[in-house]
Amino acid sequence: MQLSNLLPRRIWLLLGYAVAAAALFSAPLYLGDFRLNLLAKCLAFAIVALGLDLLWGYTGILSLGHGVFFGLGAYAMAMHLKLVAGGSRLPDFMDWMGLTKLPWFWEPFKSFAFAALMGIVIPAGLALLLGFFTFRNRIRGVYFTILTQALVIITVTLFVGQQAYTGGTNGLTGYTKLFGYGLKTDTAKTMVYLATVVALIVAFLVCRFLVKSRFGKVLRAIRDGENRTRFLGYDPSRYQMTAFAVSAALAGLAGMLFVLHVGIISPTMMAIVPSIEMVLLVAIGGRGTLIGAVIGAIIMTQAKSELSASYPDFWLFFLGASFIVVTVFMPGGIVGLARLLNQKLTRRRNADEVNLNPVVRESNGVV
Amino acid sequence: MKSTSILSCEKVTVSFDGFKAVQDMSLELASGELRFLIGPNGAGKTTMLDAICGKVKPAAGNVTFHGKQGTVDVTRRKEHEIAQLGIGRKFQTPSIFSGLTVDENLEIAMAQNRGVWATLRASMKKSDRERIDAELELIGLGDKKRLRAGLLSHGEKQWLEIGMMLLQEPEILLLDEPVAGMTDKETDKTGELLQEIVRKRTVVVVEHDMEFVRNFASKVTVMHEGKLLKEGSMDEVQRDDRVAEVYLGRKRRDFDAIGSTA
Amino acid sequence: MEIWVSQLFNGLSVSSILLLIALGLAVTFGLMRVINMAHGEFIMIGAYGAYMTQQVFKSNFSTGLFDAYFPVAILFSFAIAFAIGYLLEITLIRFLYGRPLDSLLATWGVGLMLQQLARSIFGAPNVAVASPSWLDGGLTIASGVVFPYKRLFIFALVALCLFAMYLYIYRSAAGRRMRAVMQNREMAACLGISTRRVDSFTFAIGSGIAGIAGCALTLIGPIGPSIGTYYIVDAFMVVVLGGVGKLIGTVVGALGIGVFNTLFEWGTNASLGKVLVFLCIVAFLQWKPMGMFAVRTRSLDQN
Amino acid sequence: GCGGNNNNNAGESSAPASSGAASSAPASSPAASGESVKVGILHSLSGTMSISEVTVKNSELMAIKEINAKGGVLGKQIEAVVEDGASDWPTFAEKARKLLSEDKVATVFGGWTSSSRKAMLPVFEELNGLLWYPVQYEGLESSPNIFYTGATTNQQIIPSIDFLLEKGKKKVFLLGSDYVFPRTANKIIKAQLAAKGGETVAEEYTPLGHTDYTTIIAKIKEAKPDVVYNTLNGDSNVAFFKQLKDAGITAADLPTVSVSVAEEEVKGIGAEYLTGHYVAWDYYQTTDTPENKAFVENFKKEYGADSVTSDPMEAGYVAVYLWAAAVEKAGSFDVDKVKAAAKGIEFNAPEGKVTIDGDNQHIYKTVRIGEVKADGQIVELWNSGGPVKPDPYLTTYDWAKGLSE
Amino acid sequence: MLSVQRLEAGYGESVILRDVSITVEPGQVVCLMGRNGVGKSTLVKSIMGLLKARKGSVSFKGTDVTKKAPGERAKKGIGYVPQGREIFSQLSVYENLRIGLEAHPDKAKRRSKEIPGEAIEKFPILPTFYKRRGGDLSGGQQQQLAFARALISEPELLVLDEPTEGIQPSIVDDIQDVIRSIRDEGKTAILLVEQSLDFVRSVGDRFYIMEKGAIVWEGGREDLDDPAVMKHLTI
Ligand SMILES: Nc1ncnc2c1ncn2[C@@H]1O[C@H](COP(=O)(O)OP(=O)(O)OP(=O)(O)O)[C@@H](O)[C@H]1O
Ligand SMILES: Nc1ncnc2c1ncn2[C@@H]1O[C@H](COP(=O)(O)OP(=O)(O)OP(=O)(O)O)[C@@H](O)[C@H]1O
Ligand SMILES: NC(N)=O
Ligand SMILES: [Mg+2]
Ligand SMILES: [Mg+2]
Repeated sequence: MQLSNLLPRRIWLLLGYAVAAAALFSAPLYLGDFRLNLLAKCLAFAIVALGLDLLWGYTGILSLGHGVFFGLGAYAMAMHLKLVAGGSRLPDFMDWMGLTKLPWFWEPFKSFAFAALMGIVIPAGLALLLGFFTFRNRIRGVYFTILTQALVIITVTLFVGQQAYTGGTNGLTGYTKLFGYGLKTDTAKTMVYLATVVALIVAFLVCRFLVKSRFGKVLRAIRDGENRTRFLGYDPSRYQMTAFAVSAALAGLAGMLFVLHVGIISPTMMAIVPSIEMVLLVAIGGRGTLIGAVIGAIIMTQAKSELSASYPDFWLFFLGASFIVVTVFMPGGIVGLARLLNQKLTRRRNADEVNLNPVVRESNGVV
Repeated sequence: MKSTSILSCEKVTVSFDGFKAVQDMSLELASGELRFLIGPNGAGKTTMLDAICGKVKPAAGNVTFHGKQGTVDVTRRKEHEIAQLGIGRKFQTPSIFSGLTVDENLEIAMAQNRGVWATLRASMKKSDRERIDAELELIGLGDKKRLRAGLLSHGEKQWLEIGMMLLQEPEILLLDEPVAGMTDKETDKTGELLQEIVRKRTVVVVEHDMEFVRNFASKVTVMHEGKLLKEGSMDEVQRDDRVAEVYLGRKRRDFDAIGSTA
Repeated sequence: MEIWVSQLFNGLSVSSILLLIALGLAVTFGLMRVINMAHGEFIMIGAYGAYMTQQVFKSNFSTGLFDAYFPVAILFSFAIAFAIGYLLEITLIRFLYGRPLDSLLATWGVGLMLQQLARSIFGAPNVAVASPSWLDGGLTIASGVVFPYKRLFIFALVALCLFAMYLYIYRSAAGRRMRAVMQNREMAACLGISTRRVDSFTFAIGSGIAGIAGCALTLIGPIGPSIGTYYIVDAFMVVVLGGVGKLIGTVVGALGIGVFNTLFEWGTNASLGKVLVFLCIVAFLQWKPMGMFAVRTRSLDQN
Repeated sequence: GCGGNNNNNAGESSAPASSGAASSAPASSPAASGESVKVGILHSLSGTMSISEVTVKNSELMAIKEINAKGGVLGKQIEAVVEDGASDWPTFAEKARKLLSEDKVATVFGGWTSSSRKAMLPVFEELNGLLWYPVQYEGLESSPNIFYTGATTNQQIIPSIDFLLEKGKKKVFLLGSDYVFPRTANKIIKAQLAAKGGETVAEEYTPLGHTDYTTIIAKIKEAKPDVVYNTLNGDSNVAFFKQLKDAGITAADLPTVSVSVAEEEVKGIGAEYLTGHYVAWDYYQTTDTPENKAFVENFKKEYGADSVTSDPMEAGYVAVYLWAAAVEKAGSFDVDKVKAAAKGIEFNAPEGKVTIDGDNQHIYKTVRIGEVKADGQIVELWNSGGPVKPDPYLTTYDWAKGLSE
Repeated sequence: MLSVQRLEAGYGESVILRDVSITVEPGQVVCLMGRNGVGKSTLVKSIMGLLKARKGSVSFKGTDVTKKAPGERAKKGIGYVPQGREIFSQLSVYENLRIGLEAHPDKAKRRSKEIPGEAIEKFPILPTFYKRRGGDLSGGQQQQLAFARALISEPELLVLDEPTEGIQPSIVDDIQDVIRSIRDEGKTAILLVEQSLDFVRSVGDRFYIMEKGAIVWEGGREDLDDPAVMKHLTI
């Protein structure tokens, strides 16, 4: 009975995924320049959201500093693009700041492969480093969250201050070519878009594998009771570091793609507000479900664009109100709502439903 | 009955901001022993278990474990290392992973390599599935295995935690009030289960249910105000005036004595 | 020598401001565990409250009376922030206890709306609040060392708020009820406490104190729709560094950040000073992972 | 309050999003369908920059309204499509792309920070759009797709330093927000001071949005400069000037020169904190021209009696008129034709006569040093006597060699 | 005193209690038994108002309290010792007890800084702990505190959910005495959830046994030897 119950559901789900993938792959055929660009941006954010969901939804670690990892990935790609655009000349902002020679750490970014690798390795490495100093010392919860905010402020301040090396507040912009092809041609844009779709699907599959594996179950166990897992013999800090690094790597990947679509990266993208907005994507979509993260990212990024275009003076009212409505009427985000409706319709009690409240207070008594 | 020592605690002292919850407490456990640890509320029983499994660090004293991996000074190890050495713990208030299903709770508790890499590649083998199913049967949660553990009743959580502990297959099981909230019959069943387990392992049980202690204990250690008060068979302990005074209550001793002869 | 005295004073002054902006958050976040991203906007409400009071005095009273506006403004700022906080709690926050992410999302939304509301009512540009003339000038300690009266006034105001909060939270029956509700809402209800009332009152108090902070900040800083965003991160830093849920922690956290910030800024520059302060926070938490005054519990995994 | 009327793009129907054409169609064939032509207005209406940019949006909308009242351009009514850049540079890029490729606007008026302009620039160059940028900036730029109607450095900063040196204020303390404009401006100032016998006593930057200036003020006291050259931006100015006064320092003791404080900012800080301090711009509300009288009057009528006008607002207003004039001259909305026609166009602006320099697409402007008065108005102390030719790369200054290589 | 009529309640989508009716007469000790997970605590929570009734009603002292909040029920005179202790871990033991006084009918007592002696003299250790935080106590000490906290408001109905869990035998005896003396005084009724047959036999007047969310057996003390009792309590 259980099987027959499960089977059609699986099939529906697979069908849904297939339709979604087809729609995404064929988007260049029916979307205009701006729309395609916007969608590509949404998809890049969806990748960050996936990583954040892995971290928050499944491991219970709230990072309000993912803008940094996103930005580091973006800067890695941007450095490459900037060097390619400049040809043999120094990037313009270095010129203004009086540099005469390309700084040594810029040199290797002339290679695309190196830049692409760094766009993932640097964020992941930084996450491992921060994770090492925090998780191992059992810094967690809000204390960890605050540290990620400190990370944001430190990074942004350094990027703004080191104008000669980073372009300061202006960031890096003005790219022209990739692999020798003009970035602004339609084919190039379509290719970059398709690359993003592929990246998103790969990221989704990776995350799915992670959360379905026993590793994923341990992550959720850590979320529910970090100390309890210790007494089962697990070392939570290693799991947390792994999740954090994977999540940061995904953010870096997203950043690289973002730069290709938007054509600029600046410290504003790493700052507090974008970092928080990245988390909100997950909340809107539904934490603890990967597809929720993707849906949340796409819907919210689109909604922001639409609302601000239609009501430039008042759109924040609508955006703010929609956050409130989501939390009050749709705990568990869009996906949570869908599940609730599904449950209401089928009157079925789903055993492995999302945990809406990872922090279920057991007891404040003695252990 | 000749057996080797598996755990020795020597003059363990645990203090919280100067308050000594456990003081100069020594405890020697023989391999394959079922030991009961009793004592008044606040005597330091839970704290003693905490010291053994690494939840608190003793201010003084040694805890040495003579397990499969040789002799180890437990106080120098981190919690997860101690658990990996083979010391398992059930806590006084049910401590399960409320967001995981009953099944998943058991799956991650099951004896296995606890590394990140290993869990990434782990798959549910047929033998694993059978073990878990058998355990589910034993703890009576078979039809709730797909339910989130946070939704279980108090007693069901206790059972689940016992199940997790058993699947973990530690060399020493530290059980803090395992039969609290169970019906009399369930208590008996648990006692029998424990006697089964000690054939292969060592068990320490903290319990206030004297009926249970009397039925299943061979050796009882009584703590009081952080110190050892008495150690011996249940009969010896029960006859001890100080134990009666601080713990059993006069009436209870008489009542129990009658109960045991009846 | 003089420079050290005045820098020490500046450090304490920065601390007092940090404390003022963090006090309200110590209630809504520290005690109630609502990740209150709208805290900055309650500060903004307080600031605009002062502006409105000033406008009323300007148009209705003689110049002689005008200086009296500030004490009125403090009360008004408190009242209006309190009222809006109360309203917010009964309409929204009450659904969010124990749901940290949702509280983050919803209060972020509230913050956006409040900012936009301010923009619609008062316009996007900054508005000016004239400080009362009795706060002009300063106490001259030595040549070149002046303690501005405004700063001294803020010290006094902070001390007063802190003392009142201490009495309320730790010494009054209402405060005891409040702490009980915050720790275990269900059980508190079962013991006869009207948790709804306590909840909304507590959130309103936290908001009201943010309002006072906003009013005080008009003395030294800008008043515009997005001023809340400048203070929110610092406020969270202070509360967390001190140890969530401990009033004393908030005090010491503010002192630490304020004094070190001033010190570093003097030695280097404003940007680097900030970076150094945050690096210190990172380092400090290595040593005390739960803040300066951690709330210890025996329970295995506290919420 | 400010009750700005927000003429939004009401006729969305005309925005084509047909599949084939959309991605490839360059914006050089803008939608001038039927009776109206669309133009984009892209400023930060939310976020920290909105305190400055909203008023520029307002003055641009007013110019559009005035032109429409007079019959529009080429007989077509101008329809403004307002977008919010949200104080976020990538959003500016995104919105610029939307305006050009989706709304197909004929031109865009927008931006405030240099960062936002730099973010939009590649988009305008890629899609061959037209941007009118209305704020003073640090120079060193000249994009074929941008017209700069604010001052470049030789129309604001350099003359103001000359003014100070002439007044004998040689020891200068440089204080700025930590971003590109102040840093570049200060680089120029340092070179100029070094060349002309002045002295930079210290250089300090604070993060954008910084609100505590006690330590900086202590440093100023220590450094004992003759003047503080202030390139702080936005809200930081409020905190700085309030705290400066609290520290017992008045304009008489130590004057400051600000280049990002205009009438609107004076209003937000409170005139009593600024009385006697200097500012450098190309326009003040008090500038005495007939055009300005009408401008100020209309603005107050439109946005309330207690609203004020300022240099960037005027530059935005002027931008709209210059574009309209260029379109009329070209007889077309085509970007390339408009650009070609714009060369040399003159306009009697509120600030006096301005002329578009065809080479760098900046405009000739009259430089004015002013002093803030107790009523919040700024009174001119000095002017350049006539419009100054824009020189964004400072090619005419010997001491600036090597600055802009 | 307390009358639960045809109650249906549950969590989320699932219905736990089906058609449950029980009554507690003044001065009576009513015991509720049943295996783990049958719904005893769920019933108790519904009586306290922590769970909404889907159907049926709860009335106390003749008034319908089905829609009343837990706080109001407490003020009407229901004292509660929950399963799992639920003491306020960051409050001192003294403060925990003061919170217990909140529902006391006598205003003077509510305000008084003194903790009434009668209520806690059965737990002699508690006064020595006044300054310590509730959360630092041992499990059994916390359980005693939870018990005292409920007694202190002199409720007319005491709802006890496995109140002796983790308490040392001598004090369990004392609690037995307390319950008996309360019964003898006849002022307070008690609804007791307990697993130990010995314990309930020695204090109870009326007995209910639950299974799968329904009452399956009820009777007086003399009926306890009924073999059905054993059947319902074993697996
Ligand atoms: N973290 C702590 N801080 C302060 N005191 C503590 C702490 N942990 C334990 N104690 C005290 O140490 C003593 C021993 O506590 P413990 O929990 O070990 O007792 P126990 O023997 O398990 O009692 P019970 O039978 O009631 O569970 C108690 O008085 C308790 O209050
Ligand atoms: N919060 C909850 N959400 C959903 N189901 C729950 C919840 N709490 C308990 N249940 C379910 O309700 C049923 C009855 O639980 P309850 O706690 O009332 O049992 P109980 O009779 O008190 O058992 P015990 O003796 O173990 O305390 C159990 O099957 C449990 O799984
Ligand atoms: N161009 C400016 N002021 O950033
Ligand atoms: Mg114990
Ligand atoms: Mg129960």
